[in-house]
Amino acid sequence: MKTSVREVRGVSILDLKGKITIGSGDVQLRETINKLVEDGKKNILINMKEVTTIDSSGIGELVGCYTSVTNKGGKLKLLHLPPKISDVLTVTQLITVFDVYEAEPEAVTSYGG
Amino acid sequence: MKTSVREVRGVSILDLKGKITIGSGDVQLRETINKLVEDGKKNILINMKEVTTIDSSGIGELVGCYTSVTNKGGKLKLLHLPPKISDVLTVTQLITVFDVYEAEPEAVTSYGG
Amino acid sequence: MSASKPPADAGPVRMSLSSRFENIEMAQHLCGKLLEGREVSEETKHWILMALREALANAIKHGNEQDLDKRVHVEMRVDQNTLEVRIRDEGSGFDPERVSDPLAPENRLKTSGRGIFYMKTFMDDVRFGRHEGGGMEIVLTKHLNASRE
Amino acid sequence: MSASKPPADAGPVRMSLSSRFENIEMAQHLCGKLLEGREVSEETKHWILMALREALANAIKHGNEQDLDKRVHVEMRVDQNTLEVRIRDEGSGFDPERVSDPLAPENRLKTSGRGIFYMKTFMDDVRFGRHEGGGMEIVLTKHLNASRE
Ligand SMILES: Nc1ncnc2c1ncn2[C@@H]1O[C@H](COP(=O)(O)OP(=O)(O)O)[C@@H](O)[C@H]1O
Ligand SMILES: Nc1ncnc2c1ncn2[C@@H]1O[C@H](COP(=O)(O)OP(=O)(O)O)[C@@H](O)[C@H]1O
Repeated sequence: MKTSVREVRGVSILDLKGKITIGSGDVQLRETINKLVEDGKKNILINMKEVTTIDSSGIGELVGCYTSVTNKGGKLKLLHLPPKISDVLTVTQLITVFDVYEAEPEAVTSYGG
Repeated sequence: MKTSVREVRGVSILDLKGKITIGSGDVQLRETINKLVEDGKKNILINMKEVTTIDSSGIGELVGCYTSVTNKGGKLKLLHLPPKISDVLTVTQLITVFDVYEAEPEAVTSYGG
Repeated sequence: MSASKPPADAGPVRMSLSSRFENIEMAQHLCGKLLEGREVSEETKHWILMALREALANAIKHGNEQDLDKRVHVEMRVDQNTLEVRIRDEGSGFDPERVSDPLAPENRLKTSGRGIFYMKTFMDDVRFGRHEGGGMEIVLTKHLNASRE
Repeated sequence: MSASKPPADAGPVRMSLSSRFENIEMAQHLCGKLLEGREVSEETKHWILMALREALANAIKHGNEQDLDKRVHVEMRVDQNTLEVRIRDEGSGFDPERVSDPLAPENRLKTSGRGIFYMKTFMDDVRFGRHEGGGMEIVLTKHLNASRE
Protein backbone atom coordinates (compact mmCIF):
# COMPACT_ATOMS: atom_id res chain seq x y z
CA MET A 1 0.00 0.00 0.00
CA LYS A 2 1.06 3.55 -0.68
CA THR A 3 0.04 6.39 1.58
CA SER A 4 0.35 10.13 1.26
CA VAL A 5 -1.04 12.96 3.35
CA ARG A 6 -2.39 16.31 2.17
CA GLU A 7 -3.64 19.18 4.31
CA VAL A 8 -6.82 20.82 3.05
CA ARG A 9 -8.37 23.60 5.14
CA GLY A 10 -7.49 22.05 8.49
CA VAL A 11 -8.24 18.51 7.41
CA SER A 12 -5.53 15.87 6.97
CA ILE A 13 -6.47 13.83 3.94
CA LEU A 14 -4.80 10.45 3.77
CA ASP A 15 -4.77 9.07 0.24
CA LEU A 16 -4.41 5.30 0.26
CA LYS A 17 -3.47 3.26 -2.78
CA GLY A 18 -3.37 -0.52 -3.12
CA LYS A 19 -4.15 -3.26 -0.67
CA ILE A 20 -4.99 -3.09 3.02
CA THR A 21 -4.53 -6.73 3.83
CA ILE A 22 -2.82 -8.86 6.42
CA GLY A 23 0.93 -8.40 6.34
CA SER A 24 0.70 -5.71 3.69
CA GLY A 25 -0.87 -2.37 4.42
CA ASP A 26 -2.69 -3.17 7.63
CA VAL A 27 0.08 -2.18 10.04
CA GLN A 28 1.15 0.64 7.74
CA LEU A 29 -2.32 2.19 7.97
CA ARG A 30 -2.23 2.11 11.75
CA GLU A 31 1.24 3.65 11.89
CA THR A 32 0.31 6.46 9.53
CA ILE A 33 -2.79 7.33 11.53
CA ASN A 34 -0.89 7.10 14.82
CA LYS A 35 1.66 9.55 13.51
CA LEU A 36 -1.05 12.03 12.50
CA VAL A 37 -2.63 11.71 15.95
CA GLU A 38 0.76 12.23 17.64
CA ASP A 39 1.28 15.33 15.50
CA GLY A 40 -1.91 16.68 17.02
CA LYS A 41 -4.12 16.24 13.97
CA LYS A 42 -7.77 15.92 14.88
CA ASN A 43 -9.55 16.09 11.55
CA ILE A 44 -8.61 13.05 9.53
CA LEU A 45 -10.18 11.96 6.25
CA ILE A 46 -9.16 8.69 4.62
CA ASN A 47 -9.53 8.68 0.86
CA MET A 48 -10.21 5.05 -0.07
CA LYS A 49 -10.70 5.70 -3.78
CA GLU A 50 -7.69 3.71 -4.89
CA VAL A 51 -7.84 0.92 -2.35
CA THR A 52 -8.06 -2.23 -4.45
CA THR A 53 -8.57 -4.89 -1.77
CA ILE A 54 -9.31 -5.06 1.91
CA ASP A 55 -9.61 -8.05 4.21
CA SER A 56 -10.74 -8.53 7.79
CA SER A 57 -7.35 -7.38 9.07
CA GLY A 58 -7.62 -4.20 7.06
CA ILE A 59 -11.14 -3.64 8.34
CA GLY A 60 -9.87 -4.27 11.87
CA GLU A 61 -7.18 -1.65 11.45
CA LEU A 62 -9.69 0.82 10.08
CA VAL A 63 -11.85 0.30 13.16
CA GLY A 64 -8.78 0.57 15.41
CA CYS A 65 -7.85 3.87 13.78
CA TYR A 66 -11.37 5.14 14.23
CA THR A 67 -11.24 4.34 17.93
CA SER A 68 -7.85 5.88 18.56
CA VAL A 69 -8.68 9.09 16.70
CA THR A 70 -12.03 9.37 18.49
CA ASN A 71 -10.40 8.72 21.87
CA LYS A 72 -8.10 11.69 21.27
CA GLY A 73 -11.09 13.89 20.58
CA GLY A 74 -10.59 13.79 16.82
CA LYS A 75 -12.81 12.78 13.90
CA LEU A 76 -11.96 10.06 11.42
CA LYS A 77 -14.12 9.96 8.29
CA LEU A 78 -14.02 8.10 5.01
CA LEU A 79 -14.06 9.39 1.43
CA HIS A 80 -14.76 7.62 -1.87
CA LEU A 81 -15.54 4.19 -0.53
CA PRO A 82 -15.38 1.61 -3.37
CA PRO A 83 -18.63 -0.41 -3.56
CA LYS A 84 -17.09 -3.71 -2.49
CA ILE A 85 -15.42 -2.17 0.55
CA SER A 86 -18.70 -0.55 1.42
CA ASP A 87 -20.31 -4.01 1.26
CA VAL A 88 -17.66 -5.44 3.55
CA LEU A 89 -18.29 -2.69 6.10
CA THR A 90 -22.04 -3.09 5.76
CA VAL A 91 -22.24 -6.81 6.50
CA THR A 92 -20.29 -6.35 9.72
CA GLN A 93 -22.53 -3.40 10.65
CA LEU A 94 -19.67 -0.93 10.56
CA ILE A 95 -20.95 1.30 7.81
CA THR A 96 -23.01 3.32 10.28
CA VAL A 97 -20.01 3.79 12.54
CA PHE A 98 -18.16 5.78 9.91
CA ASP A 99 -19.13 9.08 8.33
CA VAL A 100 -18.73 8.36 4.63
CA TYR A 101 -18.51 11.01 1.90
CA GLU A 102 -18.63 10.84 -1.85
CA ALA A 103 -17.16 14.25 -2.60
CA GLU A 104 -14.05 15.77 -1.11
CA PRO A 105 -15.26 19.38 -0.67
CA GLU A 106 -18.35 18.19 1.17
CA ALA A 107 -16.23 15.91 3.35
CA VAL A 108 -13.80 18.72 4.22
CA THR A 109 -16.64 21.12 5.03
CA SER A 110 -18.25 18.54 7.34
CA TYR A 111 -15.46 19.01 9.88
CA GLY A 112 -16.80 22.49 10.42
CA GLY A 113 -13.35 24.08 9.97
CA MET B 1 -8.90 -24.09 -31.43
CA LYS B 2 -11.27 -22.84 -34.09
CA THR B 3 -10.78 -23.69 -37.73
CA SER B 4 -12.43 -22.41 -40.88
CA VAL B 5 -11.65 -22.97 -44.51
CA ARG B 6 -11.87 -20.48 -47.38
CA GLU B 7 -11.20 -21.12 -51.07
CA VAL B 8 -9.20 -18.40 -52.82
CA ARG B 9 -8.23 -18.91 -56.46
CA GLY B 10 -7.67 -22.64 -56.16
CA VAL B 11 -6.03 -22.45 -52.75
CA SER B 12 -7.69 -23.78 -49.61
CA ILE B 13 -6.87 -21.33 -46.84
CA LEU B 14 -7.26 -22.74 -43.36
CA ASP B 15 -7.67 -20.01 -40.76
CA LEU B 16 -6.68 -21.24 -37.31
CA LYS B 17 -7.57 -19.47 -34.10
CA GLY B 18 -6.45 -20.30 -30.58
CA LYS B 19 -4.19 -22.99 -29.26
CA ILE B 20 -2.59 -25.93 -31.04
CA THR B 21 -1.55 -27.87 -27.98
CA ILE B 22 -1.73 -31.40 -26.66
CA GLY B 23 -5.30 -32.50 -26.14
CA SER B 24 -6.67 -29.29 -27.59
CA GLY B 25 -6.24 -28.42 -31.22
CA ASP B 26 -3.51 -30.87 -32.18
CA VAL B 27 -5.78 -33.69 -33.33
CA GLN B 28 -8.28 -31.21 -34.70
CA LEU B 29 -5.62 -29.74 -37.00
CA ARG B 30 -4.75 -33.17 -38.35
CA GLU B 31 -8.38 -34.07 -38.96
CA THR B 32 -9.09 -30.83 -40.78
CA ILE B 33 -6.09 -31.27 -43.06
CA ASN B 34 -6.95 -34.94 -43.68
CA LYS B 35 -10.40 -33.94 -44.77
CA LEU B 36 -9.05 -31.39 -47.23
CA VAL B 37 -6.68 -34.01 -48.63
CA GLU B 38 -9.51 -36.54 -48.93
CA ASP B 39 -11.55 -33.91 -50.76
CA GLY B 40 -8.75 -33.77 -53.31
CA LYS B 41 -7.35 -30.40 -52.26
CA LYS B 42 -3.71 -30.04 -53.19
CA ASN B 43 -2.99 -26.37 -52.50
CA ILE B 44 -3.29 -25.78 -48.79
CA LEU B 45 -2.31 -22.64 -46.95
CA ILE B 46 -2.50 -22.50 -43.17
CA ASN B 47 -3.08 -19.01 -41.79
CA MET B 48 -1.44 -19.00 -38.36
CA LYS B 49 -2.11 -15.33 -37.60
CA GLU B 50 -4.44 -15.98 -34.69
CA VAL B 51 -2.71 -18.99 -33.21
CA THR B 52 -1.92 -17.97 -29.67
CA THR B 53 0.10 -20.94 -28.44
CA ILE B 54 1.73 -23.99 -29.87
CA ASP B 55 3.61 -26.80 -28.17
CA SER B 56 5.67 -29.76 -29.37
CA SER B 57 2.50 -31.74 -30.07
CA GLY B 58 1.16 -28.93 -32.21
CA ILE B 59 4.47 -28.68 -34.04
CA GLY B 60 4.42 -32.44 -34.52
CA GLU B 61 0.96 -32.26 -36.06
CA LEU B 62 2.04 -29.45 -38.35
CA VAL B 63 4.94 -31.57 -39.57
CA GLY B 64 2.63 -34.57 -39.95
CA CYS B 65 0.23 -32.50 -42.03
CA TYR B 66 3.11 -31.29 -44.18
CA THR B 67 4.17 -34.87 -44.85
CA SER B 68 0.72 -36.18 -45.67
CA VAL B 69 -0.10 -33.29 -48.03
CA THR B 70 3.28 -33.64 -49.76
CA ASN B 71 2.87 -37.40 -50.09
CA LYS B 72 -0.38 -36.81 -51.97
CA GLY B 73 1.40 -34.51 -54.35
CA GLY B 74 0.05 -31.36 -52.71
CA LYS B 75 1.69 -28.30 -51.23
CA LEU B 76 1.24 -27.15 -47.64
CA LYS B 77 2.47 -23.67 -46.87
CA LEU B 78 2.21 -21.30 -43.92
CA LEU B 79 0.93 -17.73 -43.72
CA HIS B 80 1.35 -15.04 -41.03
CA LEU B 81 3.59 -16.97 -38.67
CA PRO B 82 3.64 -15.24 -35.24
CA PRO B 83 7.23 -14.51 -34.15
CA LYS B 84 7.23 -16.96 -31.23
CA ILE B 85 5.94 -19.81 -33.38
CA SER B 86 8.56 -18.95 -35.94
CA ASP B 87 11.18 -19.25 -33.16
CA VAL B 88 9.83 -22.64 -32.14
CA LEU B 89 10.08 -23.90 -35.73
CA THR B 90 13.53 -22.39 -36.11
CA VAL B 91 15.19 -24.05 -33.13
CA THR B 92 14.04 -27.48 -34.32
CA GLN B 93 15.28 -26.66 -37.83
CA LEU B 94 11.82 -26.86 -39.32
CA ILE B 95 11.52 -23.33 -40.56
CA THR B 96 13.31 -24.20 -43.80
CA VAL B 97 10.98 -27.14 -44.37
CA PHE B 98 7.97 -24.87 -44.71
CA ASP B 99 7.33 -22.18 -47.26
CA VAL B 100 6.30 -19.24 -45.12
CA TYR B 101 4.52 -16.10 -46.39
CA GLU B 102 3.76 -12.76 -44.84
CA ALA B 103 1.07 -11.64 -47.25
CA GLU B 104 -1.91 -13.63 -48.43
CA PRO B 105 -1.95 -12.55 -52.11
CA GLU B 106 1.71 -13.44 -52.48
CA ALA B 107 1.12 -16.79 -50.78
CA VAL B 108 -1.84 -17.60 -53.05
CA THR B 109 0.09 -16.63 -56.17
CA SER B 110 3.00 -18.86 -55.14
CA TYR B 111 0.94 -21.96 -55.87
CA GLY B 112 1.12 -20.97 -59.51
CA GLY B 113 -2.64 -21.40 -59.93
CA MET C 1 -10.26 -20.44 -28.26
CA SER C 2 -8.08 -18.60 -25.71
CA ALA C 3 -9.85 -19.85 -22.60
CA SER C 4 -10.67 -23.43 -23.36
CA LYS C 5 -13.76 -24.54 -21.45
CA PRO C 6 -12.75 -26.64 -18.51
CA PRO C 7 -14.40 -30.02 -18.18
CA ALA C 8 -17.12 -30.67 -15.63
CA ASP C 9 -14.52 -31.92 -13.19
CA ALA C 10 -10.81 -31.88 -13.97
CA GLY C 11 -10.04 -33.54 -10.65
CA PRO C 12 -8.94 -31.83 -7.46
CA VAL C 13 -6.04 -29.42 -7.63
CA ARG C 14 -3.90 -29.53 -4.54
CA MET C 15 -1.30 -27.06 -3.45
CA SER C 16 0.72 -26.31 -0.39
CA LEU C 17 2.35 -23.07 0.64
CA SER C 18 4.78 -22.01 3.30
CA SER C 19 3.30 -19.92 6.08
CA ARG C 20 3.73 -16.44 4.67
CA PHE C 21 0.96 -13.98 4.03
CA GLU C 22 2.55 -13.16 0.67
CA ASN C 23 1.56 -16.62 -0.49
CA ILE C 24 -2.15 -15.99 -0.03
CA GLU C 25 -2.27 -14.52 -3.51
CA MET C 26 -0.80 -17.65 -5.05
CA ALA C 27 -3.77 -19.68 -3.87
CA GLN C 28 -6.23 -16.95 -4.85
CA HIS C 29 -4.68 -16.81 -8.29
CA LEU C 30 -5.03 -20.56 -8.76
CA CYS C 31 -8.61 -20.53 -7.55
CA GLY C 32 -9.36 -17.72 -10.00
CA LYS C 33 -7.96 -19.88 -12.77
CA LEU C 34 -10.05 -22.85 -11.65
CA LEU C 35 -13.17 -20.68 -11.93
CA GLU C 36 -12.26 -19.49 -15.43
CA GLY C 37 -14.93 -20.31 -17.95
CA ARG C 38 -17.34 -21.33 -15.20
CA GLU C 39 -20.75 -19.88 -14.69
CA VAL C 40 -19.71 -17.39 -12.09
CA SER C 41 -19.94 -13.61 -12.14
CA GLU C 42 -16.92 -11.41 -11.43
CA GLU C 43 -18.76 -10.25 -8.34
CA THR C 44 -19.23 -13.74 -6.93
CA LYS C 45 -15.68 -14.64 -7.83
CA HIS C 46 -14.47 -11.63 -5.87
CA TRP C 47 -16.28 -12.76 -2.73
CA ILE C 48 -15.09 -16.34 -3.10
CA LEU C 49 -11.51 -15.13 -3.29
CA MET C 50 -12.04 -12.92 -0.25
CA ALA C 51 -13.37 -15.88 1.76
CA LEU C 52 -10.39 -17.92 0.63
CA ARG C 53 -8.05 -15.13 1.69
CA GLU C 54 -9.60 -15.10 5.17
CA ALA C 55 -9.25 -18.85 5.56
CA LEU C 56 -5.64 -18.79 4.42
CA ALA C 57 -4.79 -15.84 6.67
CA ASN C 58 -6.20 -17.75 9.65
CA ALA C 59 -4.29 -20.91 8.73
CA ILE C 60 -1.05 -18.94 8.48
CA LYS C 61 -1.61 -16.70 11.49
CA HIS C 62 -3.57 -18.69 14.05
CA GLY C 63 -2.93 -22.22 12.80
CA ASN C 64 0.72 -22.29 11.82
CA GLU C 65 1.59 -19.13 13.75
CA GLN C 66 3.74 -18.06 10.81
CA ASP C 67 6.13 -20.92 11.48
CA LEU C 68 7.98 -21.30 8.19
CA ASP C 69 8.46 -25.00 8.82
CA LYS C 70 4.71 -25.48 8.73
CA ARG C 71 2.71 -25.47 5.54
CA VAL C 72 -0.81 -24.63 4.51
CA HIS C 73 -2.51 -27.25 2.33
CA VAL C 74 -5.20 -26.28 -0.09
CA GLU C 75 -7.37 -28.53 -2.20
CA MET C 76 -9.78 -27.07 -4.71
CA ARG C 77 -12.22 -28.62 -7.07
CA VAL C 78 -15.28 -27.76 -9.06
CA ASP C 79 -17.70 -30.61 -9.43
CA GLN C 80 -21.21 -30.27 -10.77
CA ASN C 81 -20.97 -26.49 -10.55
CA THR C 82 -20.02 -26.55 -6.91
CA LEU C 83 -16.70 -25.15 -5.81
CA GLU C 84 -15.18 -26.82 -2.79
CA VAL C 85 -11.99 -25.49 -1.24
CA ARG C 86 -10.32 -27.23 1.70
CA ILE C 87 -7.75 -25.29 3.69
CA ARG C 88 -5.69 -27.20 6.20
CA ASP C 89 -2.97 -26.00 8.54
CA GLU C 90 -0.50 -27.78 10.80
CA GLY C 91 -1.50 -25.97 13.98
CA SER C 92 -3.27 -27.19 17.08
CA GLY C 93 -6.79 -26.26 16.00
CA PHE C 94 -9.58 -24.42 17.79
CA ASP C 95 -13.18 -24.80 18.77
CA PRO C 96 -15.33 -22.95 16.23
CA GLU C 97 -18.24 -22.94 18.68
CA ARG C 98 -16.28 -20.61 20.92
CA VAL C 99 -15.62 -17.92 18.36
CA SER C 100 -17.38 -14.72 19.38
CA ASP C 101 -19.97 -12.94 17.28
CA PRO C 102 -18.54 -9.83 15.61
CA LEU C 103 -22.00 -8.28 15.38
CA ALA C 104 -22.57 -8.34 19.15
CA PRO C 105 -22.52 -4.71 20.35
CA GLU C 106 -19.53 -5.31 22.61
CA ASN C 107 -17.52 -6.71 19.67
CA ARG C 108 -18.60 -4.28 17.00
CA LEU C 109 -15.54 -2.05 17.40
CA LYS C 110 -12.99 -4.75 18.03
CA THR C 111 -9.94 -4.78 15.79
CA SER C 112 -10.29 -8.46 14.99
CA GLY C 113 -12.75 -11.34 14.92
CA ARG C 114 -14.44 -10.85 11.54
CA GLY C 115 -12.65 -13.41 9.35
CA ILE C 116 -14.89 -16.42 9.91
CA PHE C 117 -17.95 -14.21 9.72
CA TYR C 118 -16.89 -12.98 6.28
CA MET C 119 -16.28 -16.56 5.13
CA LYS C 120 -19.78 -17.53 6.23
CA THR C 121 -21.29 -14.45 4.62
CA PHE C 122 -19.68 -14.98 1.23
CA MET C 123 -19.77 -18.76 0.91
CA ASP C 124 -22.74 -21.10 0.93
CA ASP C 125 -21.22 -23.37 3.52
CA VAL C 126 -18.24 -23.27 5.88
CA ARG C 127 -17.35 -26.40 7.79
CA PHE C 128 -14.64 -26.90 10.37
CA GLY C 129 -12.93 -30.13 11.24
CA ARG C 130 -9.71 -31.63 12.47
CA HIS C 131 -7.69 -33.25 9.75
CA GLU C 132 -6.41 -36.77 10.31
CA GLY C 133 -2.87 -35.49 9.69
CA GLY C 134 -3.32 -32.96 12.49
CA GLY C 135 -4.28 -29.32 12.22
CA MET C 136 -7.52 -27.60 11.45
CA GLU C 137 -9.33 -28.09 8.19
CA ILE C 138 -11.86 -25.60 6.87
CA VAL C 139 -14.08 -26.54 3.96
CA LEU C 140 -15.57 -23.69 1.96
CA THR C 141 -18.37 -24.46 -0.48
CA LYS C 142 -20.05 -22.31 -3.09
CA HIS C 143 -22.71 -23.28 -5.61
CA LEU C 144 -21.63 -21.47 -8.71
CA ASN C 145 -24.55 -20.72 -10.96
CA ALA C 146 -27.01 -20.25 -8.12
CA SER C 147 -25.13 -17.32 -6.72
CA ARG C 148 -25.32 -14.56 -9.26
CA GLU C 149 -26.68 -11.96 -6.97
CA MET D 1 0.58 -1.26 -4.55
CA SER D 2 -1.36 -3.65 -6.83
CA ALA D 3 1.44 -6.16 -7.42
CA SER D 4 3.31 -6.27 -4.13
CA LYS D 5 6.94 -7.21 -4.65
CA PRO D 6 7.45 -10.80 -3.69
CA PRO D 7 10.15 -11.51 -1.13
CA ALA D 8 13.47 -13.05 -2.15
CA ASP D 9 12.11 -16.47 -1.35
CA ALA D 10 8.56 -17.08 -0.20
CA GLY D 11 9.24 -20.80 0.18
CA PRO D 12 8.41 -23.52 -2.29
CA VAL D 13 4.89 -23.70 -3.69
CA ARG D 14 3.76 -27.24 -4.26
CA MET D 15 0.82 -28.41 -6.25
CA SER D 16 -0.53 -31.63 -7.62
CA LEU D 17 -2.89 -32.18 -10.50
CA SER D 18 -4.81 -35.09 -11.89
CA SER D 19 -3.51 -36.46 -15.19
CA ARG D 20 -5.47 -34.36 -17.65
CA PHE D 21 -3.98 -32.09 -20.28
CA GLU D 22 -6.51 -29.41 -19.32
CA ASN D 23 -4.68 -29.04 -16.02
CA ILE D 24 -1.44 -27.96 -17.66
CA GLU D 25 -2.70 -24.39 -17.66
CA MET D 26 -3.32 -24.44 -13.91
CA ALA D 27 0.37 -25.02 -13.28
CA GLN D 28 1.41 -22.51 -15.93
CA HIS D 29 -0.87 -19.95 -14.37
CA LEU D 30 0.62 -20.48 -10.93
CA CYS D 31 4.15 -20.30 -12.29
CA GLY D 32 3.28 -17.03 -14.02
CA LYS D 33 2.08 -15.68 -10.69
CA LEU D 34 5.28 -16.80 -8.97
CA LEU D 35 7.28 -14.84 -11.55
CA GLU D 36 5.19 -11.70 -11.06
CA GLY D 37 7.28 -8.74 -9.98
CA ARG D 38 10.49 -10.64 -10.70
CA GLU D 39 13.20 -9.48 -13.02
CA VAL D 40 12.01 -11.44 -15.98
CA SER D 41 10.90 -10.23 -19.39
CA GLU D 42 7.57 -11.28 -20.90
CA GLU D 43 9.58 -13.05 -23.57
CA THR D 44 11.57 -15.16 -21.10
CA LYS D 45 8.43 -15.87 -19.10
CA HIS D 46 6.76 -17.16 -22.25
CA TRP D 47 9.57 -19.65 -22.88
CA ILE D 48 9.64 -20.79 -19.27
CA LEU D 49 5.92 -21.52 -19.43
CA MET D 50 6.37 -23.40 -22.69
CA ALA D 51 9.10 -25.58 -21.14
CA LEU D 52 6.83 -26.20 -18.17
CA ARG D 53 4.01 -27.18 -20.51
CA GLU D 54 6.25 -29.72 -22.25
CA ALA D 55 7.34 -31.27 -18.96
CA LEU D 56 3.76 -31.50 -17.72
CA ALA D 57 2.53 -32.96 -21.00
CA ASN D 58 5.19 -35.67 -20.77
CA ALA D 59 4.34 -36.42 -17.15
CA ILE D 60 0.66 -36.78 -18.04
CA LYS D 61 1.12 -38.61 -21.33
CA HIS D 62 4.21 -40.80 -20.99
CA GLY D 63 4.58 -40.91 -17.22
CA ASN D 64 1.05 -41.32 -15.89
CA GLU D 65 -0.36 -42.45 -19.24
CA GLN D 66 -3.41 -40.29 -18.57
CA ASP D 67 -4.41 -42.55 -15.69
CA LEU D 68 -6.76 -40.38 -13.63
CA ASP D 69 -5.74 -42.17 -10.46
CA LYS D 70 -2.20 -40.91 -10.89
CA ARG D 71 -1.18 -37.35 -10.18
CA VAL D 72 1.46 -34.96 -11.37
CA HIS D 73 3.36 -33.19 -8.61
CA VAL D 74 4.88 -29.80 -9.18
CA GLU D 75 7.12 -27.82 -6.88
CA MET D 76 8.16 -24.29 -7.81
CA ARG D 77 10.34 -21.79 -6.08
CA VAL D 78 12.34 -18.70 -6.84
CA ASP D 79 15.44 -18.33 -4.73
CA GLN D 80 18.17 -15.79 -5.38
CA ASN D 81 16.67 -15.01 -8.75
CA THR D 82 16.72 -18.60 -9.88
CA LEU D 83 13.50 -20.36 -10.75
CA GLU D 84 13.44 -24.06 -10.06
CA VAL D 85 10.45 -26.17 -11.07
CA ARG D 86 10.27 -29.86 -10.27
CA ILE D 87 7.75 -31.98 -12.12
CA ARG D 88 7.17 -35.49 -10.90
CA ASP D 89 4.86 -38.18 -12.21
CA GLU D 90 3.81 -41.58 -10.89
CA GLY D 91 4.86 -43.55 -13.95
CA SER D 92 7.65 -46.04 -14.48
CA GLY D 93 10.24 -43.58 -15.74
CA PHE D 94 12.57 -43.67 -18.74
CA ASP D 95 16.20 -43.37 -19.63
CA PRO D 96 16.88 -39.82 -20.82
CA GLU D 97 20.12 -40.98 -22.47
CA ARG D 98 18.10 -42.99 -24.93
CA VAL D 99 15.93 -40.17 -26.19
CA SER D 100 16.67 -39.54 -29.85
CA ASP D 101 17.89 -36.21 -31.24
CA PRO D 102 15.09 -34.35 -33.05
CA LEU D 103 17.67 -32.48 -35.16
CA ALA D 104 19.13 -35.65 -36.68
CA PRO D 105 18.13 -35.69 -40.38
CA GLU D 106 16.19 -38.95 -40.01
CA ASN D 107 14.13 -37.42 -37.16
CA ARG D 108 13.60 -33.96 -38.55
CA LEU D 109 10.16 -34.76 -39.99
CA LYS D 110 8.93 -37.00 -37.19
CA THR D 111 5.63 -36.08 -35.60
CA SER D 112 7.01 -36.31 -32.08
CA GLY D 113 10.20 -36.22 -30.06
CA ARG D 114 10.75 -32.47 -29.60
CA GLY D 115 9.47 -31.87 -26.06
CA ILE D 116 12.67 -32.47 -24.13
CA PHE D 117 14.64 -30.59 -26.75
CA TYR D 118 12.41 -27.52 -26.26
CA MET D 119 12.81 -27.75 -22.49
CA LYS D 120 16.58 -27.79 -22.88
CA THR D 121 16.49 -24.93 -25.36
CA PHE D 122 14.39 -22.64 -23.23
CA MET D 123 15.68 -23.40 -19.74
CA ASP D 124 19.21 -23.06 -18.38
CA ASP D 125 19.25 -26.56 -16.98
CA VAL D 126 17.07 -29.67 -17.27
CA ARG D 127 17.83 -32.59 -15.00
CA PHE D 128 16.18 -35.99 -14.89
CA GLY D 129 15.97 -38.27 -11.93
CA ARG D 130 13.90 -40.93 -10.26
CA HIS D 131 11.97 -39.67 -7.29
CA GLU D 132 12.17 -41.63 -4.06
CA GLY D 133 8.37 -41.96 -4.14
CA GLY D 134 8.59 -43.60 -7.58
CA GLY D 135 8.11 -41.97 -10.95
CA MET D 136 10.24 -39.65 -12.96
CA GLU D 137 11.25 -36.23 -11.73
CA ILE D 138 12.36 -33.47 -14.05
CA VAL D 139 13.99 -30.37 -12.62
CA LEU D 140 13.85 -27.24 -14.77
CA THR D 141 16.07 -24.32 -13.81
CA LYS D 142 16.20 -20.78 -15.13
CA HIS D 143 18.35 -17.87 -13.94
CA LEU D 144 15.99 -14.96 -14.10
CA ASN D 145 17.84 -11.72 -14.60
CA ALA D 146 20.62 -13.28 -16.65
CA SER D 147 18.28 -14.38 -19.37
CA ARG D 148 16.88 -11.22 -20.93
CA GLU D 149 17.85 -12.04 -24.45
N1 LIG E 1 -6.85 -22.09 11.52
C1 LIG E 1 -7.01 -21.72 12.80
N2 LIG E 1 -6.30 -22.30 13.79
C2 LIG E 1 -6.46 -21.93 15.06
N3 LIG E 1 -7.33 -20.99 15.46
C3 LIG E 1 -8.07 -20.36 14.55
C4 LIG E 1 -7.97 -20.70 13.16
N4 LIG E 1 -8.85 -19.95 12.49
C5 LIG E 1 -9.47 -19.17 13.39
N5 LIG E 1 -9.02 -19.41 14.63
C6 LIG E 1 -9.51 -18.80 15.87
O1 LIG E 1 -10.75 -18.20 15.63
C7 LIG E 1 -10.72 -16.83 15.98
C8 LIG E 1 -11.63 -16.03 15.06
O2 LIG E 1 -11.12 -16.00 13.76
P1 LIG E 1 -11.58 -14.89 12.76
O3 LIG E 1 -13.05 -14.81 12.79
O4 LIG E 1 -10.96 -15.17 11.44
O5 LIG E 1 -11.02 -13.53 13.35
P2 LIG E 1 -9.51 -13.05 13.62
O6 LIG E 1 -8.61 -13.88 12.77
O7 LIG E 1 -9.52 -11.62 13.25
O8 LIG E 1 -9.27 -13.25 15.09
C9 LIG E 1 -9.26 -16.44 15.89
O9 LIG E 1 -8.96 -15.34 16.72
C10 LIG E 1 -8.58 -17.71 16.37
O10 LIG E 1 -8.55 -17.77 17.78
N1 LIG F 1 7.74 -38.37 -17.76
C1 LIG F 1 8.07 -39.34 -18.63
N2 LIG F 1 7.87 -40.65 -18.32
C2 LIG F 1 8.20 -41.61 -19.19
N3 LIG F 1 8.75 -41.40 -20.39
C3 LIG F 1 8.99 -40.12 -20.76
C4 LIG F 1 8.67 -39.03 -19.91
N4 LIG F 1 9.04 -37.90 -20.53
C5 LIG F 1 9.56 -38.26 -21.72
N5 LIG F 1 9.54 -39.60 -21.86
C6 LIG F 1 10.06 -40.39 -23.02
O1 LIG F 1 10.93 -39.55 -23.75
C7 LIG F 1 10.50 -39.47 -25.11
C8 LIG F 1 10.83 -38.10 -25.69
O2 LIG F 1 10.03 -37.11 -25.08
P1 LIG F 1 9.82 -35.71 -25.80
O3 LIG F 1 11.14 -35.19 -26.24
O4 LIG F 1 9.05 -34.86 -24.90
O5 LIG F 1 9.00 -36.03 -27.12
P2 LIG F 1 7.53 -36.68 -27.28
O6 LIG F 1 6.80 -36.48 -26.00
O7 LIG F 1 6.95 -35.93 -28.42
O8 LIG F 1 7.77 -38.12 -27.61
C9 LIG F 1 9.03 -39.81 -25.07
O9 LIG F 1 8.57 -40.30 -26.29
C10 LIG F 1 8.96 -40.84 -23.96
O10 LIG F 1 9.31 -42.11 -24.44
